Amino acid sequence: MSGWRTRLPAVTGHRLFWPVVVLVLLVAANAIYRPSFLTVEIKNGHLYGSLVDIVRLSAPLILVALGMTLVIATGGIDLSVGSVVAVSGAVACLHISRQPDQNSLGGVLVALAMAFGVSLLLGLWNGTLVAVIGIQPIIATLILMVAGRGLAQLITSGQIITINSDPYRMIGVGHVLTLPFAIVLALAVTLLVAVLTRRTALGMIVEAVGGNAEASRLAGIRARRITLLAYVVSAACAAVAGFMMTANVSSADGNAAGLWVELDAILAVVIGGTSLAGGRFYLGGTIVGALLIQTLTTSVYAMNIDPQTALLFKAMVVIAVCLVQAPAFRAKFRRRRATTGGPTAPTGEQRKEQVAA
Amino acid sequence: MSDTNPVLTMTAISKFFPGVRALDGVDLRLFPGEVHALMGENGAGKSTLIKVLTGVYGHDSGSITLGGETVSFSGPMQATEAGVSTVYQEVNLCPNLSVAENIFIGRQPRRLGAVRWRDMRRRASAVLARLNPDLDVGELLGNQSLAVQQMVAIARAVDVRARVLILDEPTSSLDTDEVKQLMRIMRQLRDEGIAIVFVTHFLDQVYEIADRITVLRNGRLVGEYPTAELPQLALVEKMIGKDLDALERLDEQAGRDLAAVETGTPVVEATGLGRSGSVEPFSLTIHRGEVVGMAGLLGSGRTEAARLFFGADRADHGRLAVDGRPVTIRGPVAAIEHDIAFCSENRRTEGLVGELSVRENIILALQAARGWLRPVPRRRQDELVRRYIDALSIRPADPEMPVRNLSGGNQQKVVLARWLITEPRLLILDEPTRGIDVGAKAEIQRLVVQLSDGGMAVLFISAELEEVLRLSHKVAVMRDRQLVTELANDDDLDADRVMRVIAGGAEQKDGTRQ
Amino acid sequence: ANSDTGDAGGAAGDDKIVLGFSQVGAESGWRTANTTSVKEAAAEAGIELKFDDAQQKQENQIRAIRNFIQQKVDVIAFSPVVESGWDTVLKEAKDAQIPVILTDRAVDSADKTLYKTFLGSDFVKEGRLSAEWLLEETKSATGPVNIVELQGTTGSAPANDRKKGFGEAIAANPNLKIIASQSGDFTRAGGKAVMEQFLKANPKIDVLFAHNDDMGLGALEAITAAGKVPGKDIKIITIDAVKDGMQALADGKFNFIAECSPLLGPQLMDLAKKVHAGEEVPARIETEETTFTQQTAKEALPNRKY
Amino acid sequence: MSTSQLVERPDRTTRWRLPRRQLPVLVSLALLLVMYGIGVSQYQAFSNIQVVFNVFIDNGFLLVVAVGMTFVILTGGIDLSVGSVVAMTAMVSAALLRDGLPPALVLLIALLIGPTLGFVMGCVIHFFEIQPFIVTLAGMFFARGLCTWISSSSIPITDGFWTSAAQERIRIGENFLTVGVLITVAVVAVAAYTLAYTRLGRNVYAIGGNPQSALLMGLPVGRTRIAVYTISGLCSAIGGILLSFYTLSGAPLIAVGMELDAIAAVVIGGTLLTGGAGYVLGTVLGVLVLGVIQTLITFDGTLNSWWTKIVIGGLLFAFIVLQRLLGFRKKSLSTR
Ligand SMILES: Nc1ncnc2c1ncn2[C@@H]1O[C@H](COP(=O)(O)OP(=O)(O)OP(=O)(O)O)[C@@H](O)[C@H]1O
Ligand SMILES: Nc1ncnc2c1ncn2[C@@H]1O[C@H](COP(=O)(O)OP(=O)(O)OP(=O)(O)O)[C@@H](O)[C@H]1O
Ligand SMILES: [Mg+2]
Ligand SMILES: [Mg+2]
Repeated sequence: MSGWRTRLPAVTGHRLFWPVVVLVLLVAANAIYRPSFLTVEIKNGHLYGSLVDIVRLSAPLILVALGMTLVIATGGIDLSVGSVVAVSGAVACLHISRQPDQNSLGGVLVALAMAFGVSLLLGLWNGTLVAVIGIQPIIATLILMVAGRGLAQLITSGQIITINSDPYRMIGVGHVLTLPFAIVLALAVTLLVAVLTRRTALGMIVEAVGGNAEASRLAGIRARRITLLAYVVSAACAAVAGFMMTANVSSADGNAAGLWVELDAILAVVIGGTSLAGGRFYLGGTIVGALLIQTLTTSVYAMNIDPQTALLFKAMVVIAVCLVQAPAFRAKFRRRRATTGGPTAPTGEQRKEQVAA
Repeated sequence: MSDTNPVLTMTAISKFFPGVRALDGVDLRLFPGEVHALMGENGAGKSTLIKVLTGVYGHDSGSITLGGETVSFSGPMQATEAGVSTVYQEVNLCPNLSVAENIFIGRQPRRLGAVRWRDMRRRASAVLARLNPDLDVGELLGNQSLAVQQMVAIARAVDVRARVLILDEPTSSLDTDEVKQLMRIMRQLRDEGIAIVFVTHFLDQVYEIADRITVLRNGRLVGEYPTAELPQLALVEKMIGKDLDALERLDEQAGRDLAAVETGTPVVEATGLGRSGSVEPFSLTIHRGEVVGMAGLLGSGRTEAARLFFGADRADHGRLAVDGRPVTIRGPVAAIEHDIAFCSENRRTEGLVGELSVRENIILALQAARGWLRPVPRRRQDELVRRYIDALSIRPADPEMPVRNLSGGNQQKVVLARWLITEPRLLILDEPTRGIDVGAKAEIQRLVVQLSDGGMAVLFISAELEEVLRLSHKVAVMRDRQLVTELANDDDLDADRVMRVIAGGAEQKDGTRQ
Repeated sequence: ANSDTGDAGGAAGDDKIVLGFSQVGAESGWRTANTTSVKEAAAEAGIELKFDDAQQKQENQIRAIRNFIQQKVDVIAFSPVVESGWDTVLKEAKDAQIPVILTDRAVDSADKTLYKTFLGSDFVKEGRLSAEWLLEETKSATGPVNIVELQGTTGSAPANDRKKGFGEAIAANPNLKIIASQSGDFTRAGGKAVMEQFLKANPKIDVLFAHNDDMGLGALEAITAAGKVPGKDIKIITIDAVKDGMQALADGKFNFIAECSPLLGPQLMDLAKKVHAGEEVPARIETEETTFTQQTAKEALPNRKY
Repeated sequence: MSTSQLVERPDRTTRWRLPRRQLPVLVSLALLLVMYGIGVSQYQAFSNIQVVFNVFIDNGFLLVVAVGMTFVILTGGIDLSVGSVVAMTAMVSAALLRDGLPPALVLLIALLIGPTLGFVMGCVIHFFEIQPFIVTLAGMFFARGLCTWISSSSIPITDGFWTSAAQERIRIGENFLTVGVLITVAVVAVAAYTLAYTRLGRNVYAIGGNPQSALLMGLPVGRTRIAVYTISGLCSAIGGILLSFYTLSGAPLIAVGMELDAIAAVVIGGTLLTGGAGYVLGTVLGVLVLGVIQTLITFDGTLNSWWTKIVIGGLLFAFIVLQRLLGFRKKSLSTR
């Protein structure tokens, strides 16, 4: 009983409590609209259902947002991820489409390696502009956001390259052990990033750089190198997302692939509790954020919301998530509740103190 | 004095931060026309009390009356409007604005709603002239030294002519002359009937100017005393809650034996080291177990010289040898590889990562040196951190507390701890005792002695000459960004002589060693 | 030839005709084919082409037209991003005596003298043709026929018009009902994601009407993944007839495509020469277009150019 | 225990210093002139004054929006909603005019919606301490959603006042300007004055320099912060009106991505994204740079779609790197 009392605020006070609540509410709304929304069945030996779709479709967004989290943690931002998605997909598909046998695993692997390499170069480019030349991240990556899409279209000659390669399709729509491969891949990358940052000191070092770059430099951290690395990782994640997105439809569309994904990714990161000012980052939060955004998009389709008002719906949910998540909002809410009885919790002032610190 | 009504009373103020009871039933009375010193160790709650007063923080219980009316400010803006003018501990100004604007922002002279820039600059010059005569008020504040910034903050607060003026450690970066000017102005304001709250760790200054003293300890009120009735020793005992043997013992240690340490190859040897536009080429050797003090005026280039040793700025002249072997130090990473550590004077911008915890801040340099692939094992982290939290008595002793929530002095200790755990061979300390209470200051001084006895070489920079003289084996004197001389700290070296050298007296030639 | 020296409305034949062409962008394969067609035709016809890409922004397009006027090109042609808002700049062109030809999309100016002619497809008609085929197919159907619709980008002219044409035409048969309609943004990924949810929400879908081939192709994957047979269980009607779409039609996965041909180049060059020479041209010229069924697609496929 | 600190302070006038503050703006100006020069030397028609006028005519609304954005960025914030608010304003005007409301009333309503939305966003940002990026992103969705909700196709404007404002040409010799340009110039002038000569303007800089300090200095941080988002909303609304003059219609998909153009213009003009440093004049230059790049590409007339993008990216890159190398030799003071 007393355990309950003490644990409850710990749960509701958790950073991810409200995003998760909104996520659950969204799913519940869908379920009420159409009960079969929750059904998950095995069809042809694969998991099949709307929930599975949501997770599968959010896989690329999760990837992009993971990279974005690291970039944002260093105090930067990466607007070019959408273009990198397009370029990596275009390179891979172009190479595959030129193979005599598109189903050859070797050819696909070469294509993936090539596309991955190109993306790393793009990441390196961003990183160099930001960390070495010292251009403000938003502008530095805006350059590639514009030019990169041109590059993608140059690669595809403005056409949609359609391929017919089973190994490549696997990345987007394949299954392992009944699970969609995209989910498995996203999970693997997430684990990799989590291990790389949290099992080593990388995470703390990134947070230090984002929190105070000069102090980190004077503490012996190669701050520039870390910043550069973040952009490279971001591009790498975007590259894999690019494979997924193009494999999902077995075609590379230089114009549409990954369009506006940067906004969604940033949104996911921020919903997850990472501040755009840099510093502390939360990978788990980012994933919840990405799931939330994809659920939102899928809800529009699933509840057949009129496309004319879909954006209004999205705006409402985003505002709701942010409001309910904001400590200041909750503090106001709580204070009102506190005056009508119940013990006063001396929290909620945290934000104000940070301002004064 | 006490027959008039207090202009300000704070009664039974309590303030809780998550996990910390910063204030617990504290009272403060302030009468018009007095200077009231607020004293206490680092983390005693002085700054918090002030922030509660001006509405930066809300308080959990207690009440505040100003001029007889109960008030509760929602923020500094209201407090200012009600006549409470404040200089906060960490200089809080806008580095991107000019000096003049920093003084006048929010109350610029205007005509028809338009800011009159020329008028503002003229008046700013006039205000500043009382504190510091030669300063271009059109300059960006960010280009100015901490001392200048502190003076600007004071000028801003003083110019308002409020009913209550609060100065939270205004003198930590000022030199004697500037302190004198400030004291003069404080007296003048006091005579005009303004009530002044004065926080400082310099006891002399308290006894020079304060009429009454309120002492806090651990967030609790110890008492309120007229200055005349509280001898200095008693004050310190009230502040730290124990007697002062430790401090006394250190005093005896003045003057240290240079000959004893100056043997073998120096740990670090700079030959003609310099950086154009910042420090003239200079030569300096530091041996194992030696403490080299650096004296000089504010802005004389001590910090900049120290930064060259560490590669914080890159030297463009001269050579540096470690253990007799020439090395190139391109940046802090290289310096750390050669076991050099640097504690910056500016803890907020160059020292701490405010968001990270005390633990993370302490292990940061060690971790950086090991590379990110080899994290310091958690158990070892905890052990190291615990050891130094105890050794430096960092309060609160919670390693997971974000470092930005620590009081100023405790933050300084965290930076120090960061470098101590890397076990450097040369430790550069730039103003390590700034903003630190008496007890902690003595701890740090003792630590320096202890470390050097253990074989560490130390470059010690401080604005307090006594401190420099007490700790160093030799004193390097800087003037106008030149190292003018080195003085062996023997029996006939005293503060007066050093000051004459600094002032450019005749000592310069014959005083040089050898 | 130097465009700067050619004077406005000058006699034809003394120099190469300079044509300023402002394209919407390169947002689809269709658009790229259109661009290629214009470029090739210009080279063939000996017309100097000043090409500008507006990146889907009307602002850019207006700017481009202004700059064409500054450069004193002989003829201006453009595919307007949106229908409205062209009067001001077209007046400027008119004042500078530069004839204007619209391609692909119309403008809604009340003043029809601002441009010489409009060359392009009729989106409403495309929607209607699609519906007419469906009406024919479902003539004998007794029960209700459930249709789902994949719209183009919300607010875009092709999406609005195709929806309108289709919707109006199917009203003829009360059995035909659009049970869900959602925007798939003209992309394959969009089409697939929307179709996945359509399939889960509606157990019985008989017909899919997609505003372009790409969305149809995306939806195809979703249908297959749901274990249904495209073209049989669910009939698919699309618009455009790009190569991949035609292939799907020939393979029996699609059932009907209303063509929307991007190959406007030769016709455009023809017109440019005519208006430059001062000849009268009809105010509306429709692109030569057709429709395809599975059968005709098989025949046409080998010689499709795009 | 005594503290005898040191007397006297050395003469600091010898220190080497540069007028760093205006330098980025000057460098931008120089580079802009160079770019213009290249245009003139390459294309004969480029030297017409009308080309310069056209840059203003064609970018007026962007300039007004970017000026509003300058306020926001100077406080260290960001406003992603501007493009959508521009579209929404144009859309609402067109819809109301179509419904037969008198133009003056329409103008009033249209000019109120933007600032109101800005005000609300500012309040949310300030009182609930939510990051501006998110709040204004939601605002962006909201305003855009409203556009498509009003009408999914474009609405032409036929009102007499609007058409005359749109098509009125103010002759200057051979060349002409539009009413929109005059409004733009007025907005720029008012904004520059506000930032330089009013307390509000100076508070904007202070907050950008260090919000905590500004708070402790007793400045009205909240009020100012709300004000800048309101101002940005107002500028977007004016931009929307200008755009409706420019296109004589309201279209739901217009001005997509304009926020990025506006941010780019502000930053190219030398304003720090972290806030606290920058000028309206810089923003003007930034918009002109973008305009001249576009004009150069149109004049060239040989680039296809993707090369257009690549060349825009390349020119941006060249400009920013040059500006960076010439403008800030030292890392400019960071105020994080
Ligand atoms: N924002 C905050 N959150 C949590 N704890 C805080 C915060 N601010 C201060 N504290 C804690 O409150 C206590 C009092 O701090 P305060 O800054 O008032 O000390 P101080 O007397 O001014 O010390 P110093 O002389 O070092 O400046 C300290 O233990 C500090 O860690
Ligand atoms: N003439 C000057 N004009 C502007 N700023 C100056 C000038 N002289 C010094 N400063 C500033 O003062 C700072 C401190 O000076 P410096 O590091 O040379 O001296 P210091 O002896 O360490 O003084 P302090 O005790 O203030 O740290 C420098 O970093 C520099 O920014
Ligand atoms: Mg304090
Ligand atoms: Mg110093």
